[in-house]
Amino acid sequence: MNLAMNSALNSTINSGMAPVATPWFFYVLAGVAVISGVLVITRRNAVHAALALIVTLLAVTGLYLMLYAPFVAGVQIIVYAGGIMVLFLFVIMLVNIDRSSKERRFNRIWAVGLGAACALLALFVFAFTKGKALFPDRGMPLAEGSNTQEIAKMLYGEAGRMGQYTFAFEIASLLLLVAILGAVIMTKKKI
Amino acid sequence: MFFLDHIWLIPLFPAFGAAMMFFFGRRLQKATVNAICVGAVVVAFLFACFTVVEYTHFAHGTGRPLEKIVYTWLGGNGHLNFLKKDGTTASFNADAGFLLDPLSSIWLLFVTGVGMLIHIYSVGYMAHEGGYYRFFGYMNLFMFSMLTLILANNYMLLFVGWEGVGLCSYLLIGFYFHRKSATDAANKAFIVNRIGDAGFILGALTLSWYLGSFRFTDINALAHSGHFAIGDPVLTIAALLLFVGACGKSAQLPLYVWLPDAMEGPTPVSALIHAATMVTAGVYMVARSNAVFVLAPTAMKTVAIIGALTAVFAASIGLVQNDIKRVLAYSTVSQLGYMFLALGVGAFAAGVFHVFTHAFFKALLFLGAGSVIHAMSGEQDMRNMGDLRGRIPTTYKTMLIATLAIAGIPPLAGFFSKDEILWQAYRSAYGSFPYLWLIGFGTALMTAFYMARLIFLTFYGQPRMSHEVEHHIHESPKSMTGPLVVLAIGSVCAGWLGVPASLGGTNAFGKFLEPVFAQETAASVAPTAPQEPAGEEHRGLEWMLMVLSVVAAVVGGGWAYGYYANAGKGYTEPIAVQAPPLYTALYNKWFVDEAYDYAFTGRRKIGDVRLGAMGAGEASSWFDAKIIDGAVNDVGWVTRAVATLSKWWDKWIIDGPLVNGPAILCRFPLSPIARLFEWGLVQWYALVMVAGLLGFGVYYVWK
Amino acid sequence: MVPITTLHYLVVAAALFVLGVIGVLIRRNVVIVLMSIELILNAVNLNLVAFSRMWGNLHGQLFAIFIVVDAAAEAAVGLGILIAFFRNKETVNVDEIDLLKW
Amino acid sequence: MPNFIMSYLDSKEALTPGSAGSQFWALIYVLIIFAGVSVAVIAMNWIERKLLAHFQVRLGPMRVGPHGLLQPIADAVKLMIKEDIIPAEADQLVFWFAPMIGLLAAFTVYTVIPFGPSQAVSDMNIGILFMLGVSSLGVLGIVVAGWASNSHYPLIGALRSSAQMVSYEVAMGLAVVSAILMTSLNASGTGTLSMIGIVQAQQQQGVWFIFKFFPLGLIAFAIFAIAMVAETNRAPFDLAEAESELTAGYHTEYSGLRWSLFMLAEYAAMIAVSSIAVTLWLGGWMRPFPNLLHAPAWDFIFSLFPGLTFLALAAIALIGVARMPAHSFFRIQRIGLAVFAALLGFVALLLLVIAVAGRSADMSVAGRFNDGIDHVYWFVLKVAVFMYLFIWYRATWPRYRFDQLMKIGWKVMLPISLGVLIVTAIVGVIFS
Repeated sequence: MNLAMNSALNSTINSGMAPVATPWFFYVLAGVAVISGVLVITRRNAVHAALALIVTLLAVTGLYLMLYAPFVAGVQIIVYAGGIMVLFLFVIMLVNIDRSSKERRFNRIWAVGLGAACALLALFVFAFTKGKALFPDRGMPLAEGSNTQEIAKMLYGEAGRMGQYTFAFEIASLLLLVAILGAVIMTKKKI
Repeated sequence: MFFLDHIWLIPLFPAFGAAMMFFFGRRLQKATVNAICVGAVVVAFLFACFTVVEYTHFAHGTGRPLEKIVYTWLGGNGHLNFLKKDGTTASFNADAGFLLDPLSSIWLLFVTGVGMLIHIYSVGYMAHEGGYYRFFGYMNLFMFSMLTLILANNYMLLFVGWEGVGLCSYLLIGFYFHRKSATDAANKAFIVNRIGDAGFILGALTLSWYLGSFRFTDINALAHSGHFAIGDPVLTIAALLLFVGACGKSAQLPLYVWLPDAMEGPTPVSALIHAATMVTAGVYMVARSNAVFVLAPTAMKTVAIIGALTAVFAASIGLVQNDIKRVLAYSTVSQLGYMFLALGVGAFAAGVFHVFTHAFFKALLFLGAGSVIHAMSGEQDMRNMGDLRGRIPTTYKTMLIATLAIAGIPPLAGFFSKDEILWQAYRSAYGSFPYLWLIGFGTALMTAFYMARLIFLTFYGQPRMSHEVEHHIHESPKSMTGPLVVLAIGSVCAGWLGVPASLGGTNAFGKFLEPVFAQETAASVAPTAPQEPAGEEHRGLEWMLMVLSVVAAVVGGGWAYGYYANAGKGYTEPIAVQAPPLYTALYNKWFVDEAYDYAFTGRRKIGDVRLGAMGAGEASSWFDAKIIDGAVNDVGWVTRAVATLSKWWDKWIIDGPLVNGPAILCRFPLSPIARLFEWGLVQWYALVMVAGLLGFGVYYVWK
Repeated sequence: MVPITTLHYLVVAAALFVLGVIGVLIRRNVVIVLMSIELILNAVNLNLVAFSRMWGNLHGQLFAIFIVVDAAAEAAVGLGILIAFFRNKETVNVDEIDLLKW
Repeated sequence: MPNFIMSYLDSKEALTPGSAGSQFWALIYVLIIFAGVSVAVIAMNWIERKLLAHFQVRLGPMRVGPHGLLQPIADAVKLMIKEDIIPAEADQLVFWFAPMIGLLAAFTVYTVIPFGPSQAVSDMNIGILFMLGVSSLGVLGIVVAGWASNSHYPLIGALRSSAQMVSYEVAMGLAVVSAILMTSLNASGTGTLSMIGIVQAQQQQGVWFIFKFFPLGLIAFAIFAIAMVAETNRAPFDLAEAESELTAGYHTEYSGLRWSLFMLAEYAAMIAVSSIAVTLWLGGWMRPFPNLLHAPAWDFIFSLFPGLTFLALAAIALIGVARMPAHSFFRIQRIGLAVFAALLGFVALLLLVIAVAGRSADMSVAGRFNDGIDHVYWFVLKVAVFMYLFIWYRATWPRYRFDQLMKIGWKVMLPISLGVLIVTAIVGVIFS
């Protein structure tokens, strides 16, 4: 991508209509996300881990907003922060937490697991450094104001035409139905 | 064309009423039940009237049928085909379709009309009974089924209505289900009808398999097309099977036994279902299939003979019965026999005409009988009645009219229809059957006798009832006498529609029906092309027969007058005096029920041996216990012996070197390797996955 | 200050992904293992949305939405299994769930 | 005056500061809204106590200030100087910030509430989604508070209340979706999630969505109106705080300022959900009959309403002064109430002056100010009706049992709202 186009894009994005998206925001959000991510996997208390995960999710939501994906951000807040995490907190409170908070945090193979994860990290680092040139400096412009409408058109189609993802959407609804039934059947003592 | 276009609404009105009763009936007031159920039938009647008026306008006297197909409710959509006789395939399809032609318009009119009157009558009659909404729900369901039956455009839909009326008949006969006799009668009716229904469905399927369609119009067209010779064996079989169905529904000779017992139901039911409408369904179906029957002379003959025999047989039983409704029931069977006689000799229009007139006076007789029973506080035995004519005058007068009508006194309705049948039997388009005429004539005589006996025992003579009952005698309410009067008018006038040419009439009724039945006479390529039977040259003969039958009616009535007009408390039956064995046979209905019990149901034994279905069950039970089970036990013993051997083999050979050997092999050299991958910690599996991920990543990055 | 490029987001996503993988691999508490899976899914979502921005179309965002749906279903079923399991075995530790039957 | 202040005021289009990119004015708006909501919550406290008292035929607070007008201030002071107790076994950190979560969630919602076409902090294109999402975060605060207290009553209360909120959120969301469906009944066929867009859609279609496809809109609104009571844990769905069963529910262990934060969050959430209802179904900032009575004269008459309202309030206060007993003991109170009446009268005068000055429909500053006051006035008036309803419910209805509550939520409200959604979709397709 050439530089002139980049600067043109830059000016349109920063011409006042765009949200306040400075690099500082990114660093703060990314830092919060990563640090609370670390807390998720290290906290002994599961409730603390869940709260840390919520913070991560909210930080990632902020990153979505910076990426001109407001609808995904909204879905993330509603589904993840408002739904899934409440479910997690519920379950944590239902299962016996006193015992597990006094036990070992990590399993027997923690060293091997950590090693494998570090190898994965090394692989990522290597891949990014090697392939840095592949990524353009700046993304293409995305219309933020009509984001929801565009997504709706791709999901449901428009003017009598089926959308590209309509079928996938229906399948997803079926998946959710199955998941609901499965969860209910597994959790209920007596059906 | 509104009414014709919406003809499918007619059955739906009563269906709506029935559905309302089904879902909400328990909570509704009687007035609401009346408004819904009676209202539904009244609306159906009005709708039917307008429809028929529109139809006559539509058909312009050509009688071309109006077919209205709403949707296909039973069909293979082209996947379920059958091979027709001409080699082409036809699709198995049954529509929810409606057919209106002169034949069904007549049925439509009198079914809704008489049904409406009987509904109104029931309001008074059932006023003090429990299960009020249930009764009206069943009645409306019956109306729905009956209307489906007569408006159907194919055999399958007709069968739906056919079964529906059977079900309603069952429900209504067993309406007083706390009485054992009522439930028994209901079961009897249902089971006997099943036999007929089996015949019907087999006949309908045979017909459609052979002709390739269920639709009446298609079948008629094919039958008229000349492809089929007269006496075609398949058509004969189909026609006979259909007639078996008609026998069941219309109470013909072998299968009539349910109808007298059906009098256990409430009287309006007897009037509506078991006299006026449902039992004529068989007549309707045979008339509807006339094109097929014409091609099967053997079947026609069978119909005629069965009809005639039924007529005289039932009439003879009716001579001595004491239960007022039972007399009427046998009378109904007898009159149905007349109708089949007419159909069998090819006088379809005459048969239909008799159905039409019979609906009026038989409904009237039953409703009158109901009124009498109402007045007598539930007493049905004529031996305990007498001298009621002054106390319930309206009932008396209307019943007298009906009696005259059924006995065949001119110019009342029965005279015209019955004499038409007798004349046709004597000299029809399809041949002359003097013996059948003779039987019919004898039946006419008996009819006059037993109807007059009924009237004299009930309304004349000395009062023979107890004092309490006598004290309570009162005329029925307006809602009951009103329909009686209307039906009486009908009984007087209905016959005038079909005054035969020989009496200077125009036989409008026959003319109206002519398109339905005349087509086949023109199309059938019979060498003996039928002529107009009532030609000028036969007029004298016809008049003579008429006079004869009137004389027979008068003589029969006169005899009854002589014996019963002054019957006191200890009156005697003339037949019992003169021929006691005959009286016993007649009184016990020729022992037909007992014979059936011996032969079919197995309820009675000969010695220790049961016959019939129960007998077969006992025999097969014995066979099962002794032969089959014995064989099973023997096989079991053999199996156990084999198992003992097999156990030894399993324990020492299979388990030893063959099973434990490989296990030992696995445990020592192989398991440590396998454990590297699967040792029970889920996260280890995840680690293996991550390792795979790493492998892929490395491969793609370094590629 | 360096402008934020797609690579920045990818790095954050990679970090979250690795953290999630660590959580899945070494934590004993099943609830936290499930949370770590959510972390992984979020990392993937972040990647998808970043690429969506990079290519200027919305397919990535749609994939992200579908993944969120799947995550919801997964969490519901996973936690359902967990509760059923806890009711029978009185434990939520992964390394105690090592029998094929009980 | 710095340029960045005036540029927003001078812009010809009516944009929210967020949409116009004016960070300064966005901050101003945030501050105004924060202060306004806080004052409203304090006022609600007094109004609720007075109203409940009158429902029960008693007087309510009468001592602190005339007719107890200063009672909320006294309460606030008391709560602030009370000892802040943290139970020894509690999870200190979580206990400490649990109230913040609730408060944050309740107040973040206000960024997208449209008090007028430009009287909102920002016009997000996912506005209603954002609102539902953020308000659903409030449940986290409750769960966490109950858990962190490490006590039985709070834990049970928290579980109950979060189960209740999660359950009713489903029906609520579906009801909202059926209103959003209605926004798409225009020529282009695209709806909107923006709060301002939803009100504008009602303006374009010329009908409040509560009356759209009668009675579909009404049913959806009723579902929402019930669900929002359950969402805010108010009577008759307040069994998470049922004092007869659970002492005080999830905030049993809280006291002082931290407890008052929960109260603040609850009342702020009440106002927020009422605002959603007003925005989605009751035409938001629009005055009654904007299409029917649209002549400039009518505009002027309706713009007098804010001033007249305050005038009426001042009159009521003056009557209160006159009805005070003539005893010297009441002198201070009489004077205080008279001053209050004068204050109200002054505000009324100010509003009337603005209404008269801004009656021409041009884009002068006075005109826009007048418009803004109008919009905010009607919006607040509608919300106030809901607030009154909340209190009325509390005074009137007995509390549900928990299984009944769940049964209503899942077996009654959810199917009805689904049905309404489906029927609305079908009807919408047929009529568009």
